[in-house]
Amino acid sequence: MNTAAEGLGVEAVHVWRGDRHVLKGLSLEIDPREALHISGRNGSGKTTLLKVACGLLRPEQGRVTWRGRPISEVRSDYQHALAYASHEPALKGDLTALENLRFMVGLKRRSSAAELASCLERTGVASCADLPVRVLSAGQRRRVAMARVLGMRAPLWLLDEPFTNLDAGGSEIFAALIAEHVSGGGMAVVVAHHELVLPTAARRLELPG
Amino acid sequence: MWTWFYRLASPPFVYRTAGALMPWFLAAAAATIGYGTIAGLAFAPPDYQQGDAFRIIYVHAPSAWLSLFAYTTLAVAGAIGLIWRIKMGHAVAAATAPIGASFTLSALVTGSLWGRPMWGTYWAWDPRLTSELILLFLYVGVMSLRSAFEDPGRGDRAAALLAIVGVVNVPIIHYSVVWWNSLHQGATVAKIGKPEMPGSMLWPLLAMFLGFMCFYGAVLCMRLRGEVLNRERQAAWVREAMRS
Amino acid sequence: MGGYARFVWPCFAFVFGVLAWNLWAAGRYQAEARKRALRSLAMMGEGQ
Amino acid sequence: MSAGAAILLIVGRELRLSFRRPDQLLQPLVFFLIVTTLFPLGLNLQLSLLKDMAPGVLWTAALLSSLLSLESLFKGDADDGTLEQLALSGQSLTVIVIAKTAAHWLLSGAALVLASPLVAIALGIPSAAFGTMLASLVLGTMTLSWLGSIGAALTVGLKRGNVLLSLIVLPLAMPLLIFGAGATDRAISGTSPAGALYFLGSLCIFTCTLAPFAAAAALRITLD
Repeated sequence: MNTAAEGLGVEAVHVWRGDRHVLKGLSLEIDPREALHISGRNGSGKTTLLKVACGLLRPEQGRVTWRGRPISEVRSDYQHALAYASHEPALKGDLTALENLRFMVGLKRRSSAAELASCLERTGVASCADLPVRVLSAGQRRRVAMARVLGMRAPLWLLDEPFTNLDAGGSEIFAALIAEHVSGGGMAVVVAHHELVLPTAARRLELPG
Repeated sequence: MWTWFYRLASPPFVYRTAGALMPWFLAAAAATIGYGTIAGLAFAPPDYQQGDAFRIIYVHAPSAWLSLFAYTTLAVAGAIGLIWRIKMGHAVAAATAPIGASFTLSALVTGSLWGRPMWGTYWAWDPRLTSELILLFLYVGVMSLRSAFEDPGRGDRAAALLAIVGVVNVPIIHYSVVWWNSLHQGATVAKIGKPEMPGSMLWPLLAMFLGFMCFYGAVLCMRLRGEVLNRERQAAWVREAMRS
Repeated sequence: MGGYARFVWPCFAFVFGVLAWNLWAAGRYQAEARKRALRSLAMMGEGQ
Repeated sequence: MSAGAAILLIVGRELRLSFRRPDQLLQPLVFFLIVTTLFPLGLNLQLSLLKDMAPGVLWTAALLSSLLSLESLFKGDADDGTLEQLALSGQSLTVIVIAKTAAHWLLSGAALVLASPLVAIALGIPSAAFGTMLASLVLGTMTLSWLGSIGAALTVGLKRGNVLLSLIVLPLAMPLLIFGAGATDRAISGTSPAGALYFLGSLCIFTCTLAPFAAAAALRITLD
């Protein structure tokens, strides 16, 4: 059992949702400078897999390791090392984009307003920095969520359908950001339906089901 | 040393054992409750104070005891299920809840019926009855929380946590009700305490306690088999079990 | 049986009613669980 | 980021969020006032008789209106997905629960305590008893927020969760009502309310030390 010494390891994970056996002994490994594109039909367990990987959902059998050690032992370090973008953009409608970022990133690391503003700029929503998120479109909210992932400076990215509601320009920006992150030594697990145009070679995992 | 503990956790073992024990529990319950009822009603002398009304104790005290015992079992089984992630713990907890609730209800009804000759009203907010009533609310809370979740596994874990929080609060609730009751009516209320009992009065009571416990064991075994099947429908051992 | 029989019999009747209900409900619960198990086994049987 | 700083950050966010929607702050308070006016109308007692009922009426209304606002403790964050982000923020769930419950108490419990003299006058409670009443309400609402955080965490994922929330929390809150109303009642009748207040204080400490861990465990159950 060579656990991924440097990155994320998911080992023989079984998960049941009520009577449905959603994940049947699934294993995967991610090392730095690697991107993994996970695809599969609806209900094949893509989101469940991500939730197990980031430690939100405890599998009935199997385990998840970070740098060789089970995440239950290194929970706080692991959480500081990951940025999870869930299916919903997970932003507070009544707060402005910048406030959302300052709050969520601030919980993990000290960051200046200028730095957060630059993250918004890189995802193309600098103009909405001071607007309450509820007035933004779904695509813009997706970009603010991506700015949060950037702001966290986490080596491991776990992105659930990051390209939904994005226009062509947005998809391009995101693909470039992921590529830049991975080539810079980071790791990315991306759940996406359609073809992922990633400059670097991305491993592919098709979930049965 | 731990083998017996892990054997307890294996569903087929629990299913078979529950099936085997049930008839014995039922037989023991029938015998002891039979003796207790006949002896309690016919042979035990009437109480010098309450006359024959005291005979209600033969069904009230065991019910009240069982309502509390079942809630404690509910919390302990839930804790085992939650902490060691043993599904059988949740199965036992789910099986115990309705039984305990039914005995809480019987303790309440017999208690208030007993109150009628003593206090002149069916409900005089006696501290024990009030605590019993709140215990019933706790049961209903745990049972409705368990069934409120689609995913049975999550319902079990949530109900187990509530049962643990509940069992910690039961003594607090009881003490505060007793304090509150003494505030208003003073301690002169004739207690439904167990008056000092000569042997002929006491033996039927002990028999009824034993009988109720055996009855609880029998019904728990029956419900537990149902709970185990519901949770293990996909397992292979169920195929053989169904054939028998 | 003294003057209070009016309360003793109803109590015993109620409690034995509760005992009977428990037995009946537990039996039905177990039978239903067996039915559900058999049905899902049959479904799983075709599935393989 | 240390736990203390994280708590301050989260409380700050909660306050900012609530002040962006002030109507949600006022609703439990108005409910509190309405419920206390129901009793005198229903009982049509003269003011003197009302005085004996006042502690129970005031406390029951406080309990119910605190319950009303408990449901939104985690629901808002769970619905828009931020609760998951909080759970992954590197801070333990217990710290997050402590911060959110403290913020909830500041926004609902404290406001209730400030409004209670108004209601006390309406119910004919003599001003001599105000001190005890306020003390009992502070301790009571705090304990209820901690107790309610467990119920809110257990029912966060459920659609019609708020009825179940009250069904779960109210039985556990009965000792609060007994000692809270008991303390005020004794203060009105001139006898010393110390006993009841001490017990209320110990209930408060007992709950606020254990409840966060139970609520964090409950969130872990309902979050996955």
